[in-house]
Amino acid sequence: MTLQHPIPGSNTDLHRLYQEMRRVRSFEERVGELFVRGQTAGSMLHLSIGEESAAVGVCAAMQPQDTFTTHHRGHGIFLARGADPARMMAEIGGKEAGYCHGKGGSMHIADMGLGHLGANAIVGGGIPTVVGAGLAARHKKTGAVSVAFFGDGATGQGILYESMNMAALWGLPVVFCCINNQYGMGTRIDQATANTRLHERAQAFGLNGETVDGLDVESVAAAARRIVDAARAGKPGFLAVDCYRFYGHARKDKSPYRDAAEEDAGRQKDPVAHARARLIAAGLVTAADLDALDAAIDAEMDATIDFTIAQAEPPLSSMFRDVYDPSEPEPEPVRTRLDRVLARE
Amino acid sequence: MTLQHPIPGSNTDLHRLYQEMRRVRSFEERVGELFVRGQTAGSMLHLSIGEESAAVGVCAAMQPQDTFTTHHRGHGIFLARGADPARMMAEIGGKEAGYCHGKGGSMHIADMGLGHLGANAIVGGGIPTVVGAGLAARHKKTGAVSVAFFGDGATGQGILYESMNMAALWGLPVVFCCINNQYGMGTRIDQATANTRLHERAQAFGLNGETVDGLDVESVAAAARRIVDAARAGKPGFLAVDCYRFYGHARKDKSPYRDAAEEDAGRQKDPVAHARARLIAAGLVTAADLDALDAAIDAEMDATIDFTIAQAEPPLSSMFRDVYDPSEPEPEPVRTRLDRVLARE
Amino acid sequence: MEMTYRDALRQALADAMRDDPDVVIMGEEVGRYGGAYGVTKDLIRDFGPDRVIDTPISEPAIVGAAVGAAMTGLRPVAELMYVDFIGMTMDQLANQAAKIRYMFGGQIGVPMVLRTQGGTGRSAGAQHSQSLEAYVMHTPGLRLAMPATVADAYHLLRQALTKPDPVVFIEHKALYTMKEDVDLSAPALEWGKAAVRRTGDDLVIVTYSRQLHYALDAAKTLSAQGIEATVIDLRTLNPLDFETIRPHVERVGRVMVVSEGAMTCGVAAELAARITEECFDFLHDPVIRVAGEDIPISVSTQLESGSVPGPKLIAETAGRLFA
Amino acid sequence: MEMTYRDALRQALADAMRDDPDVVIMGEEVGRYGGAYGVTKDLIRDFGPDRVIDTPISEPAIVGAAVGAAMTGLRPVAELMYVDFIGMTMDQLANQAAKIRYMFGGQIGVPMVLRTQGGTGRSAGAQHSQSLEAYVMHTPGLRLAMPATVADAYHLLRQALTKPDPVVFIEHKALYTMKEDVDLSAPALEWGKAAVRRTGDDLVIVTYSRQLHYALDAAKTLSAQGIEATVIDLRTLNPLDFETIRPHVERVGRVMVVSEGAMTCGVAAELAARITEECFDFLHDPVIRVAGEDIPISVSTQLESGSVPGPKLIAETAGRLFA
Ligand SMILES: Cc1ncc(C[n+]2csc(CCOP(=O)(O)OP(=O)(O)O)c2C)c(N)n1
Ligand SMILES: Cc1ncc(C[n+]2csc(CCOP(=O)(O)OP(=O)(O)O)c2C)c(N)n1
Ligand SMILES: [Mg+2]
Ligand SMILES: [Mg+2]
Repeated sequence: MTLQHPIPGSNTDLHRLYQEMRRVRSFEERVGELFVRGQTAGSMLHLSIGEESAAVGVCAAMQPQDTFTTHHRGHGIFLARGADPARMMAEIGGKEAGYCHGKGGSMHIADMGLGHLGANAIVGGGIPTVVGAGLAARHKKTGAVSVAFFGDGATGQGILYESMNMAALWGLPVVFCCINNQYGMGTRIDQATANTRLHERAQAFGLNGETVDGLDVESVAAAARRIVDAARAGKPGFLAVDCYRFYGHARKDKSPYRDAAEEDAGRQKDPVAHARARLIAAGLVTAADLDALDAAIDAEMDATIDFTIAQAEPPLSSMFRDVYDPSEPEPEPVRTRLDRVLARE
Repeated sequence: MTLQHPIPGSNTDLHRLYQEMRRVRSFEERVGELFVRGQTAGSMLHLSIGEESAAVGVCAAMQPQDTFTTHHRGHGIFLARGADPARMMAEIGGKEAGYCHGKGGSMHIADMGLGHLGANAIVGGGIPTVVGAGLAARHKKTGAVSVAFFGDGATGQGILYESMNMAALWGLPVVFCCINNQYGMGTRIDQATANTRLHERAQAFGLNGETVDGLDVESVAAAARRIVDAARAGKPGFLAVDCYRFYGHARKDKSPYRDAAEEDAGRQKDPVAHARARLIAAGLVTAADLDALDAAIDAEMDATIDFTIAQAEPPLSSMFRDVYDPSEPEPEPVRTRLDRVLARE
Repeated sequence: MEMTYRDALRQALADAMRDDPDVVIMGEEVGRYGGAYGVTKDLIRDFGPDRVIDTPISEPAIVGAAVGAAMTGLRPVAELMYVDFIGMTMDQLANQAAKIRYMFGGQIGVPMVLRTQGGTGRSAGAQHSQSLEAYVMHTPGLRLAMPATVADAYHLLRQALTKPDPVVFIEHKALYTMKEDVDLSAPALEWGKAAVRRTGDDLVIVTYSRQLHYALDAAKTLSAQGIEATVIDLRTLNPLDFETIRPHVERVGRVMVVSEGAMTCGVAAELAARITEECFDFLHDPVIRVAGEDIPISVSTQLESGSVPGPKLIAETAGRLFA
Repeated sequence: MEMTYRDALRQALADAMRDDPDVVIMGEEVGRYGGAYGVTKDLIRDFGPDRVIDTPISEPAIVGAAVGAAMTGLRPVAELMYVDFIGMTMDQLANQAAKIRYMFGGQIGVPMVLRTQGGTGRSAGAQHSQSLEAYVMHTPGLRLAMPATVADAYHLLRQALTKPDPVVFIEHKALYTMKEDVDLSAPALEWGKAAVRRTGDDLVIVTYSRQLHYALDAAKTLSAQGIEATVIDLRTLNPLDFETIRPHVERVGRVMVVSEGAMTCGVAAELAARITEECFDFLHDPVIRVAGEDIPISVSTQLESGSVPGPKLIAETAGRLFA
């Protein structure tokens, strides 16, 4: 498994983290555009703009053998893990060339090669998966940690607590990473729970639990390393990354339930801009260097759109494929059944 | 709604609490006997011997308008709430004269008159019920608190955390009462969770949370009063009562997974014996007084067995009744359908 | 008056809430957001947050809390944003709501409505496009309504909100924007009665929800070919109104059942089995099942629409019965 | 060798664990307790707590963890103590396990087995006596095996543990103590093939699980009356082996399907619909459905046994077909 970081030139950790975050931002802007042009498959598209430090910071703490699941807002995580943005974009476009041959789309993207056990359209649906992956990793001594990424909204789902309890009981190499963008659709976290210090719940079940401010990707990476390393050593953990969902829940949602002042303040918490400013302030790079990097990234991401538009939809014949293993017969199409029934000798 | 305490003579609080606990103990001994004689309906019978202080202590803190649900081990709670032991015994015997006309049995006993919203054979199944009852109580301004009783094993169920979160978020008059008898079937609580201080979970969700030692029923009643009163005022709570399951999980289980030393120590934690000793030590009653009380209780409970054995099973004709409201047609029996199909003109 | 299916649902909720102070709505995004599909828009403004309750994302407890509320005097309308999430709630729905009256010997009922929506049409993928009514229809104790028209969206929901037993109410996501001219004050069809939406002598099509419209479309195509179909809209699947179906089947002798749900062990199977056993001697042909493929739904729009019946498949299949 | 159904299941688990180090068992009380019905007795002693994993009472996460384990190289056998608890797990089962291969474009399968048990017979009440196989059969992507015999208890479980896709394996609680003389080393019937347990020319009875034994009992009674039945045991409901059923139906022309599950929208409906549409011209009578009542199950033993088919109902109903 190779982690792809196609744009060379990382010279410091923060520089690399910036670059990764900038790629996520650029990708998300473009996928939103593709959606507006009606070129994505699926009526739902959830952008992770504003949450780049969670994706990049936590993935930076993971090792190649590690596995993970994501929620419905998982593009950034997968990219940070090294996904090919063209194949991602093609999947989101519902094209045969996509990671899942166009069957999954944005909310069901996966790639076993990179340890991506799947995005999920069920809030909380991918959380217990990592408990199983943790059991397997221990059983097979792979040294892998398995990380479940999910939103603050998923803290409403009981299966999170069942999963944390099991992980703690069995000392599994598992991490629960809550990307707290303050909202589940139109519901602010304090409208969904009486105690917003989410990590306290993990502690009550016997896990390591921390909350980190997502403004600073280096802090996120450092916290993630503590949590991930401890999990690898047998003490599972929970990490909440506080951030802000810059735009609507899905591409079309204009967030009428938030006021402008709140949104302005929220968007101040921009991990990409913050990293950029810090890089320049530290004198490691110039604004011009970063502009050039940004332009290269944008060009790479622009190309994914052209690629996707040029790709074909999956053929109708693929419809019955992969319901079961290829060694098994495909389900009988309704039309075939009807042909037989209507034929009657 | 009248709470029945048919044996008169309570002269102190502890005396009354003793009497109630002693009734539960006596009932449970007899229902176990009925089971052994093959006179109960249902292959499962779960006795609450050893847990009497939880049932009696918490019910003592409840008011007449309050409602509650119980788990599968709920005889003691219902009795402590004032149930008629004869109708209970008849229900457990699967008889028409029982609380649910013999359809529910031990694990599905209920009585709207006493606010018993139902026992449950699904571990955790009755927990969210109290959230709804809490909403209704607030909406209708009944002043009622709704209490969910469940075992330590139910702390494995995610729906508990979903329910506690809602209760805390909405400030509902709701109490979660965990009767921690240390075991879920053959699994000791520390084999089911890494952190056995269960009340910490409730606190992490923003509820009041306490653990109390079930040895002393007065402490249980006092803790319950704090938790229940606060819930009535809008701050929901969680109370764990530590006790020990004296016998097997179900009547036939001999608990081979526990050693004799552990069981001996566990059974030292006898809330009935403890209350008895305290009453006598305080000089309020003599052993002879209590012996007389015990004998009266045992006679009352003996009578429930004779009553139950003499009762009829529900008639076969009741089978289709109460699937839907009586104003609606009953489901068509398979035999009636077959009659029509086989008739064919 | 012209009105959308969505607006009719909202109107039904609003009218029920005005008439019965015990009606409360609870679910994810039903309040401030106005519902993922806009059905509950502005109800929180009109009835306040105590009656239009935004919940955390906790489907099992939402249904469970509705059960408790229904047992203690409220008439809750719990909302599942997608019927695809019913899997998390089947314990509360099937083991609690459906069985409480029976297990407790008739002491108490659970007069709640579980509103949700299903079906394909928005390329929402395998976990947001299913038609899972068969799970509900198979569960004794649960009533099941699936409105196909704007008038039924209104009336069935109003009626559901007077029923003594739990009603699962499944809307179709592709119908929300459908407009029809309706007079909501006109007398409603009785709860539990199927509607004969078209009468013809050659074929009976029994269906419900969005497939009604596909069947009516197909009936037009068939009519042009000289084949006249009777089209029956079940409206409620529990109760199932067999008495409306029977005379048409006996009269016509050829039947097709159409359901968007997966074919195997689905609603179409029940309808086919029931019609066959009740009317065997009147059937010229086996009851023809047209239903969803036994596969998950893709996001790809062409795979999505290919995996459920449409007007073309219905018309072609019917046509072949007469070839 | 004489052996119980329970022991055959245990043997299958033990043999599979010996042959495949990736097989692990996880569930409530499967280890120290040995399983609520004793199926996993002593396996923890023989294979250790890392392979026989006692879990907290967390059905959704048990199934979810099994999914994750199956995706990452283990072959988990998750246990649900009662099929009645499947309602809590339907999301992980139907939205995850069943759809992962498809949604992810064939990248990965979920080779897990979900062992559970169902049915009546222990007056365990409404929440511990159900036959819920229809939920599973209706869900594309899930295989479904329901052994009726001791040999099948062994072989179907062994085979399930080699399958690439998720298998729901439903035992019958009333069969655990059933003893049969079996030679487990004899070649097994192929996975997915139905077994013709008896052949006769007058009636075909299609059934599975415990109802097989009731059907065979009834067949004896009928034989004494001069009616000879063919009895087919489906063994697996997905795949469904229609090719074994077809020639018998075509030969005999009279069919009864028997299922313990609730009749409406249940397995009997699917079987009746399928047989009718495939073999319509060969049927003298409609396919007769004998199935569970559409009601919850009572604890009262007489109400319990009255609510599901038994040998008497099967024999009487069949007899009337020939009256
Ligand atoms: C089980 C389930 N319930 C509800 C939904 C609808 N839904 C999709 S995303 C979402 C909000 C999730 O919020 P959060 O977990 O914070 O993730 P975010 O969207 O903020 O990234 C909801 C309610 C769903 N997809 N699955
Ligand atoms: C959802 C569910 N899972 C499993 C069971 C089987 N079961 C019945 S009681 C029990 C143990 C419960 O332990 P606890 O909650 O501590 O209650 P206790 O029996 O100790 O009173 C189990 C696993 C069940 N009835 N329901
Ligand atoms: Mg969020
Ligand atoms: Mg316990």
